[in-house]
Amino acid sequence: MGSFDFDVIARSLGYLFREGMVFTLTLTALAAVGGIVFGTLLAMMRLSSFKWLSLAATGYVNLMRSIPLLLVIFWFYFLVPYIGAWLTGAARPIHVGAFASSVITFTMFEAAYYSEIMRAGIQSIPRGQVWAGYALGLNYWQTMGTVVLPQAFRNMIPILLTQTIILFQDTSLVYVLSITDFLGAASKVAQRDSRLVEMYLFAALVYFIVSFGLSLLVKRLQQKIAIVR
Amino acid sequence: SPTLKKIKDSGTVTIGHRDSSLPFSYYDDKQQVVGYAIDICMHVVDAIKAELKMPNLKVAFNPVTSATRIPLIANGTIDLECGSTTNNVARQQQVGFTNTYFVTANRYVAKKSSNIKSLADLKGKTVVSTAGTTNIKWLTEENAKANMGMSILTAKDHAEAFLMVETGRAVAFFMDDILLYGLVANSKAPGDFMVGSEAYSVEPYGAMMPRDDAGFRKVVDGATAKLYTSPAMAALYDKWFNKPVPPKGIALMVPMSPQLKRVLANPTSSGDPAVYQ
Amino acid sequence: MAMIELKDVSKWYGSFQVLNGCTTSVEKGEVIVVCGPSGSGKSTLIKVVNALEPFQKGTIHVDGISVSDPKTDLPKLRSRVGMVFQHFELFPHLTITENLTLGQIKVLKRSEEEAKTRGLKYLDRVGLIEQKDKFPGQLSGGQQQRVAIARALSMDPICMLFDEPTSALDPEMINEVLDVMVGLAKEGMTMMVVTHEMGFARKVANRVIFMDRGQIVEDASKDDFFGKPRSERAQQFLAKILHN
Amino acid sequence: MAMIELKDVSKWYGSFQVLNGCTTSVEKGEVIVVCGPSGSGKSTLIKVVNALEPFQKGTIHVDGISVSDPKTDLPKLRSRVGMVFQHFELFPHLTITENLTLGQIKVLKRSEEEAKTRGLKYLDRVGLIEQKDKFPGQLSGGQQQRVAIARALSMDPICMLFDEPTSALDPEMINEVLDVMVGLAKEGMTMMVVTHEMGFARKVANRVIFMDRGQIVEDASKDDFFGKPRSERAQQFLAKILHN
Amino acid sequence: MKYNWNWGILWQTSIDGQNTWIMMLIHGLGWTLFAALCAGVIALLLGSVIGVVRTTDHKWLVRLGNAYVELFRNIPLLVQLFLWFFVIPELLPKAFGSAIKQMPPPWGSFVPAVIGLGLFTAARVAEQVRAGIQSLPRGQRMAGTALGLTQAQTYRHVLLPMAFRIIMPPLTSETMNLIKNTSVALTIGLVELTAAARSMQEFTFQVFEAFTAATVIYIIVNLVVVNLLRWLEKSVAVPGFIGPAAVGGGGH
Ligand SMILES: Nc1ncnc2c1ncn2[C@@H]1O[C@H](COP(=O)(O)OP(=O)(O)OP(=O)(O)O)[C@@H](O)[C@H]1O
Ligand SMILES: Nc1ncnc2c1ncn2[C@@H]1O[C@H](COP(=O)(O)OP(=O)(O)OP(=O)(O)O)[C@@H](O)[C@H]1O
Ligand SMILES: [Mg+2]
Ligand SMILES: [Mg+2]
Repeated sequence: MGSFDFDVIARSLGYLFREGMVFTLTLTALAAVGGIVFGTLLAMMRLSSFKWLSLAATGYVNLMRSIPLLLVIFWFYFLVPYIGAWLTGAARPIHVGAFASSVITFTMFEAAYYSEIMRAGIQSIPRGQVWAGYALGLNYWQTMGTVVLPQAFRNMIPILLTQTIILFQDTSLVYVLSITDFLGAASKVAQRDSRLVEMYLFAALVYFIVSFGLSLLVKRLQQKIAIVR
Repeated sequence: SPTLKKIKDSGTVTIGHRDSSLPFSYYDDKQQVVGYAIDICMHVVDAIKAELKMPNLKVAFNPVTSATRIPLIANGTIDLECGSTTNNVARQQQVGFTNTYFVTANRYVAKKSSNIKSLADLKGKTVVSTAGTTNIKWLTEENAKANMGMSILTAKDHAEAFLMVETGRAVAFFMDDILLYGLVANSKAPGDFMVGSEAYSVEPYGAMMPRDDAGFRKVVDGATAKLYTSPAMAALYDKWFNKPVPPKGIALMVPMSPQLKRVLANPTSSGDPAVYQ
Repeated sequence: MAMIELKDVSKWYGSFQVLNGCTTSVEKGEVIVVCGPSGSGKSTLIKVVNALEPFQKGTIHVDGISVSDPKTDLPKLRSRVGMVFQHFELFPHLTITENLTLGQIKVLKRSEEEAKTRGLKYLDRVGLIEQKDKFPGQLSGGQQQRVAIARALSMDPICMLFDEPTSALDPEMINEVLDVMVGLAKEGMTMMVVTHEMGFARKVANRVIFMDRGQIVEDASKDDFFGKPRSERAQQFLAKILHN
Repeated sequence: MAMIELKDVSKWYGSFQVLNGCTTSVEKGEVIVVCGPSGSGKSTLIKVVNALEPFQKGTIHVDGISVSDPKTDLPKLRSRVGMVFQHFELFPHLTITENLTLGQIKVLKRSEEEAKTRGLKYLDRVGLIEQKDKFPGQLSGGQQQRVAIARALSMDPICMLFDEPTSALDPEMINEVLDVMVGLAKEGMTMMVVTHEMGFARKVANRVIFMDRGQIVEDASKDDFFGKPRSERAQQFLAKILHN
Repeated sequence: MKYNWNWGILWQTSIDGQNTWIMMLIHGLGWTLFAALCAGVIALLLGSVIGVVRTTDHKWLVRLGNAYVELFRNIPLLVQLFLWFFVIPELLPKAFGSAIKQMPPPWGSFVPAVIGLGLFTAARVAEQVRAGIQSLPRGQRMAGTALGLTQAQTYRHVLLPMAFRIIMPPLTSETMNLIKNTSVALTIGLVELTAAARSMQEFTFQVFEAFTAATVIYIIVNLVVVNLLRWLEKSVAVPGFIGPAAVGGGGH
């Protein structure tokens, strides 16, 4: 390899961050919020006493968890237009942009993982807390909303955030769709200019700094918000 | 024609493009989609505008990869794929191809220092090609047929395959020669590499479109045939193959081959290699 | 009309019978102590009264309303019955004041202000008014249990259920909780108390119920129970628990 | 020579002082009960004796051997001191027999057979020989604690340390454990016991140590302690814990 | 959809002229499983050591363990594999580096893939092992120590047997993740299941058949593996012991 040509990074810095990183971060944020909301619903379904609800949620979660993300991305990319058409009643597959498609894909995929975390979180709340809520006269939704979920969520914040860091790294796989996320941008420049090694080293560094920075933040937060027991 | 109707209803024609198939279809340094195939497709778009009498028809670009191009044509996301896709009979089971706009050949690139003069010198050596290409298919078959004993590596994309030669993991990289010229020209030391003189197979490139849509095919074939046989074609070829191209301003300096001259003069969308010999 | 009335209540977990034909009643103003060996079904008995657990046979009426009737508004019924748990079960993510007002606001639809006034009145009653802005985790066990009692009281319950309210406490703190409970009993609150604190039973109980293997084996006045328990099992139990 | 001797022992967790100049000694055959409010350092005191926690000041000698001397073979020393914990701490993945033999085989290098014979002897002594092939999770709390005592005994300890051995038990099971401990005391075992069971202290203790905020506030003979505790803190404590 | 379904393609001869496409996929599955197995062994051994080290009180060892975990879990696997394949051999002494590069296929991609996957997964296993040990009551370690066991003996006989039982469920999902993650190795040329499916679709253009077949195979493999591990979990379960519900970290 001999000489590295790091000039290629300087030349494409604007593109890498203004297009790539912005896309990656937006996708991560949207998919995390959507995934946690949908995941919490899935977790509640799994724990509900309606058998078919819990079976449906379990099936969904297990399916998502047994297919490689690469294949999931692929399937959603092609099927979302049809699902959209089916939902809206349109005659033709609706046109879904790459961005919308990846937000949907990651929301649906990560929801399976977030739901496992939220399920553990809900189950970690002592049964007595639920009883205490009911004993005060709260109904199911009130007990969930004011007693169980706030605690479950707070207990799980570190793990939810850790999962979000994984999501942040996973979004790099959208490059298979030739979408310009950070890694996609880096690999496009790298391929066009034949500077793969330099670009990948740089990408590794950037991912490490962002992920590690976030995980430090998680630790800080963990100490701050832990509920005194 | 369903495709024309769809374009008409949505007011948009969607073109699928590659992100780094230099000089056919790629992003320049301003992140605009450019290339030889793109220019040709823009002529097709003009023809569609005329056909539909929609001068304000919008053009949308949608990046594709080798894995996504077929399903995206099939589910109607893209109407026309303008890249470096080889036209062959097997692929025509799924999609249609327009008139061929380039004819390339399968060759290898190797380091000059490795002293490879012919295919025979590669006996027992490690070679590489890109996953899912017609080139690796030929290489696999040839290796078995001629009992060459080569170890064949599979790379994810052209740039990685070339990197394997650059770093000494493989001695030679088999690919469409036109892509090899581009890779060599863009490398850190273009002088270190040589492209073999022997050509092993012909690879006609054409734009992909939905299969069995005669109305649409008529418009597209008509537009390309008209362009290929017009004097503008020589200038278009020159622009991409003999003059400096973005992003780095390097000229490939590849004169038009006799086969291509013949094909452009008599446009064809055949998938039969014999037609191009 | 009895405040709490159980008739032939039976309950199964799967094939395991936890309650076996339990019949008893608690009159207004009565204090009943429930005791018995571990696993005998005491907690379950308390929970079915409050409809926190379903049961399969028999009837339970609280203030004349059937607990198992599908038409009964259970949240409303439960809001009228105060309940205190072994592990306090304060909501750790809410301050003491918020713990006291949550049920009043959400269930009784009181204004935040009114709920606060009432909650703090009871907090003062259990001697913890200075702790009102702390979180449960910042209080000792005995203090938490007193807050839990205040929380139940601030819903203006018609009766109170206690499930081993002192058994998770350090020995030093047991009395501060028992004192509050003795006070309540003396004021005439109807109470059903699962406890092993026989000192408490001696002091304020009207009747003692002894359970074994899901059955009410003994249901006697305090004096009868401590004087001459009829069943052998209850005698053994008392011997074990009172010795040393 | 005293069996256990503490001289001016102090210990800090960071800047928080848990033990503050503790001096006392336990003679061979003596039974010492340690009591005091929660957080006063009782468990810590027990743990430093067995070198389970380091300390920063003072000296501790067990059977004449310094605990803090870097040259001391701590595993060997610990193997000679039996220890019983509040939460039993049996090894849940091993059968009762394996729990009893693990230390003998790995530390004392006894043969499997010999270890088993001895272990089962002590298991019989605590009345649980039929349970030998069960796992800890299949026993009641009282049974588990008796196994824990048998495990400690089967190492032939020269003295035993107990850290609140009954406070995690159901009221019914407390006595089955205390009975075993009373038996040990009567046989002349040297014992240091953290407990709130004043009945036990009255029955077998030679001396009672009362701790508060890391200090040994009172170190008196049983009769002196129960008769007229000198410090006000100890009086309050006794009043709280003995009332009701 | 304008798509020409042709399931028969699975039974047609593939490019190598001998095997059918379905055999190619199964061949790919073989590499998937073999790579997952090798990487799994590395991950389990290394991850356990690092996880244990992080629960000791040797300060610098703990730091080293933490550094390892942070480094390997904060860079996308895709990028790590690339670095193992293209960059690391260049940084080694020349002779050694070229020896690695000259390895015949598929070993040339297999070895870096296994190393990369193994080290990446080791970081995640280390997290689980640490969490497992720390979820045990503190008294367990003390009880071992109080019996006179050395630190090593306490880990071997007291802490690890329980810790591993407790982390069986998260390790099961790590195993599933590992099997799926081998698909990322296609980027450095390992022709495992996903790569075989991609190659099939690129040669035949029967995209949906190829990916459906791969998806179904993955689901079956996961069902088998999960049930095997559940069975293992049950067969080592301690009677009467209800472990603390170990909270599974996420991950893929
Ligand atoms: N959710 C459940 N599923 C199955 N069995 C249960 C459940 N809850 C309780 N049990 C069983 O029902 C029996 C009675 O339980 P309960 O909690 O009412 O006993 P208790 O008298 O309160 O005992 P303790 O003094 O230990 O609190 C026990 O044997 C218990 O194991
Ligand atoms: N590892 C630790 N780090 C910091 N502080 C600790 C630690 N362990 C114990 N402490 C503190 O040291 C003090 C004494 O603890 P110790 O366990 O010895 O008390 P104790 O008298 O046994 O109390 P209890 O009756 O609650 O068991 C307490 O205030 C406790 O919070
Ligand atoms: Mg109970
Ligand atoms: Mg203690």
